[in-house]
Amino acid sequence: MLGEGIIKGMAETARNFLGSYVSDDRLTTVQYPEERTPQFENARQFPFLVFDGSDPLKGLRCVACQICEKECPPKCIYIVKSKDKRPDYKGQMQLYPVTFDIDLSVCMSCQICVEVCPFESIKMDTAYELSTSDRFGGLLVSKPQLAKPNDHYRKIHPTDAALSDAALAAEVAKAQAKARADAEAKAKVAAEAKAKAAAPNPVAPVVAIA
Amino acid sequence: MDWPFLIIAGFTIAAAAAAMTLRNLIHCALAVALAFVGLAAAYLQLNAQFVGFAQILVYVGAVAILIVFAALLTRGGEPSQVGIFSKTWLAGLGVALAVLGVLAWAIARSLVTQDQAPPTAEATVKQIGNALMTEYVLPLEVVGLLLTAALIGAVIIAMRDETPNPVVEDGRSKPKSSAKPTSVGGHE
Amino acid sequence: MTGLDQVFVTLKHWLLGQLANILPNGLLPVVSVLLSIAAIIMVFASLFAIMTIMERKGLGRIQNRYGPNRVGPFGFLQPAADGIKALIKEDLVPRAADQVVHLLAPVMLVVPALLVYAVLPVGRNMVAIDFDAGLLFFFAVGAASELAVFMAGWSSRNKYALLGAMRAVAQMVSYEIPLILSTVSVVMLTGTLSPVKIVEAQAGHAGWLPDWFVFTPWGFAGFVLFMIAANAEANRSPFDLPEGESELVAGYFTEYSGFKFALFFLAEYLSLFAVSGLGITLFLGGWQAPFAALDFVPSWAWFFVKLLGLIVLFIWTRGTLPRLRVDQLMNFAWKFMLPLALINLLTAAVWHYMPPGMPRWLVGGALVVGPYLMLGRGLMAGKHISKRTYRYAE
Amino acid sequence: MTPLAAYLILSAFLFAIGLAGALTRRNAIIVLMGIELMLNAANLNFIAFWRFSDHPEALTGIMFVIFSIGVAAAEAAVGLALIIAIYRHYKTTNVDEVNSLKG
Repeated sequence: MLGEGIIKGMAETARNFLGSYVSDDRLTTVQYPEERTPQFENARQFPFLVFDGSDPLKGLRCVACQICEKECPPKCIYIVKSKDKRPDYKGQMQLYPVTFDIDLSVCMSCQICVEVCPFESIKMDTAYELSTSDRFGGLLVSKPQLAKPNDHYRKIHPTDAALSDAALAAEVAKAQAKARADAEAKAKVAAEAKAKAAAPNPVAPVVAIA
Repeated sequence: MDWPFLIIAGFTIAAAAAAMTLRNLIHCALAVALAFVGLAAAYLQLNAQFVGFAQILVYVGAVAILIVFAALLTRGGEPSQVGIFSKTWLAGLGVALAVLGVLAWAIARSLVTQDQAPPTAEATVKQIGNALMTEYVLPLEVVGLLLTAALIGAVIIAMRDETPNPVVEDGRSKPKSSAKPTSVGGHE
Repeated sequence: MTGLDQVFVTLKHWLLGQLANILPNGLLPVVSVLLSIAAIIMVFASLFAIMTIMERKGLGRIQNRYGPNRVGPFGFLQPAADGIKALIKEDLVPRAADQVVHLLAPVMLVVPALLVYAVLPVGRNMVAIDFDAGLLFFFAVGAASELAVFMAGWSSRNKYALLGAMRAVAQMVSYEIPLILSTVSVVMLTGTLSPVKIVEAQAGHAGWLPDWFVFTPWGFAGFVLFMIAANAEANRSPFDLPEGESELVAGYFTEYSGFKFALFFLAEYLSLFAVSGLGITLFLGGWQAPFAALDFVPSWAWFFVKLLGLIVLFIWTRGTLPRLRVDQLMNFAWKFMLPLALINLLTAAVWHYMPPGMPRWLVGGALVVGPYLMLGRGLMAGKHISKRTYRYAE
Repeated sequence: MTPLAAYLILSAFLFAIGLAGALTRRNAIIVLMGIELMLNAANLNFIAFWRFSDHPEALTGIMFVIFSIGVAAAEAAVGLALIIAIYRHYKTTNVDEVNSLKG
């Protein structure tokens, strides 16, 4: 019959209305500033830059490769490369960002910058109270504000941080192994060069390249 | 003449003039609605409550809405590219001024206008209802029939033809006389 | 009893008496009118504030939320905070908008919404103007708001606004017919268009029920039709297509901000109160007490108690029913409400000419329930309503 | 008190404005609006004459205006429907261009 469903629905909402006063379990919302729901580990809000060591500006992992700047869908990242180079965690000489700005009002929390970063240097933060009273300057987050220690990353995303640390350690190990191999090869070349000086051998350059 | 009448008259004439001279069709429609409101106020001043309210209900609530709908359906909301006045506007204005002159002359010369002391006339809803149901019952029925016929006729005229019209070279669509729905009948 | 009942009337007379000593005689009628206007605006604007907080809290509880509870005790100062926020907000007008019409539209919407209160009797001897054609005035002025809605939507130069305005106008025009037709039965039986006289016609108590029109078969059907049409006229859920947030952002007032936006809300709620007040006047006995024993409660209190009851009903339906589709809306108006309203006229006539007694009730009831079942069957035909299954969920 | 002549002059002005609009404007909808204004001017005359007549209880003027409003509503509905049909056919509402009897 027409109208039957309406009456059923009205009864249901009336039950909800009265029930919400009787049992607090029904109320699904929390009283936000005092009470917060726990965050999930994979929660993401806004990117930050990871640094190693104690000095945020020297220990930045970012090498200003600008991949994230190019991949960012809303184009909210702005990077200026440095002129000089400095050693990174592997000891390799790399550029570093002189300026690294992210526009908070444009960022859409998509995490693509994190996915494309080859250096594990940009990660998503879980802080969500990002409002400021200055709508122009305050929403442009610059390098000093973005730089956060690796420990912070370990704290907010323990699983990801472990993976990331492992990957970095593996790379450092690889780099060291390579360095050692290079050193050995260099030593070998030197030795062979010495040997060559003694007795010329046409095969030697090929070996050296390999 | 007292000041409420002067205000109402000035308002009505200004709105009517705006309705006839503005460029944008929607502005014209809104101005003409204002003119109808002004006329309703004049009716109220003449103690004709029922007619005044009926005027607002019919003209502002229905006719003005109909006009703006028609304006939007005919893309009248966009400003016109050509001039808004027709080529023979001078002749039209002349005719209108002549009519105004004749009317004003007639009013100024007539004896009726000497009547300065109007009686306190009142038309209550009850009187109007009684009159409508007794003396004027035939016109009432006829108006009812007319409105029904107009409703159906308007729907049929404005209804889209079911068969798509072939488009001729000049960009205008040309209906096939044989494809016309027979329901239009009556004019044949 | 009469003292409390007429306290506002006496107060106004006393004020006018005091002012008569200061002001020239010619100004007194103007002052009297201004006093009534001020009272109406103050009372109903504060009722607007109360309803917004009631609605937000009620809807919250219906959805198992708290609702606003921060500003003031239990959040009851939230309307004040909202009002201040609307006042100090930046007023943005789109560059392409038609500036004059855009500015006039909210004003044109609020003015008729306030004007209709002139003929509502909110208590014994408490009506601003007792027009002979009061009901006609109410509907005529109410119809003027359609043009204001169109102005708002068209002048914004926004597709959502225009779509919302067209929907709103089409909906208001369609539902005005059942709205007016359902009142015509009352007009037929009372023989007057004056709301004051209609309330007076419902005085008295026949048996244990008061002589309100809602306690007759035709009156009940008329009341239900009237309330549904009123809901649609006020653009409230489930008839909120003109401003459906999920489809049209905010409908015809999408491009309004700040105080103009607040004016749209004010107009919407004011017209809701007005049309509820009219429903009370027509069917619920106006300011009459339900039982003779309760006559000691002042008449205006009865009016506002009934008004609050209807407001709760509106909030409840808003919290319950989902939005209709456009075709459902139009089908409901033209294929269900309109025939029922027309049959209801016949029912009222039959009721009027039959002698009081059981047969009258039987015939009247049959004339209401029969068409309802028949038309309802037609409306439900071809629809298999069952428990909804979600194929891809889980 | 306003004399009858004042209402008649107001009505004459409205009639002339409506006539001027109907004769000079290109848009068919505005022509229709001009015609409506002329009808309303006539209605004002009826009401004014009723108000100033010696037998206002006869209600003739009021009745005439009530029927006139009804007829005008019908006229507006049919007229606007015609304009929409013409617009569909000619893709214009300019009365200067709609000048052939044959479609």
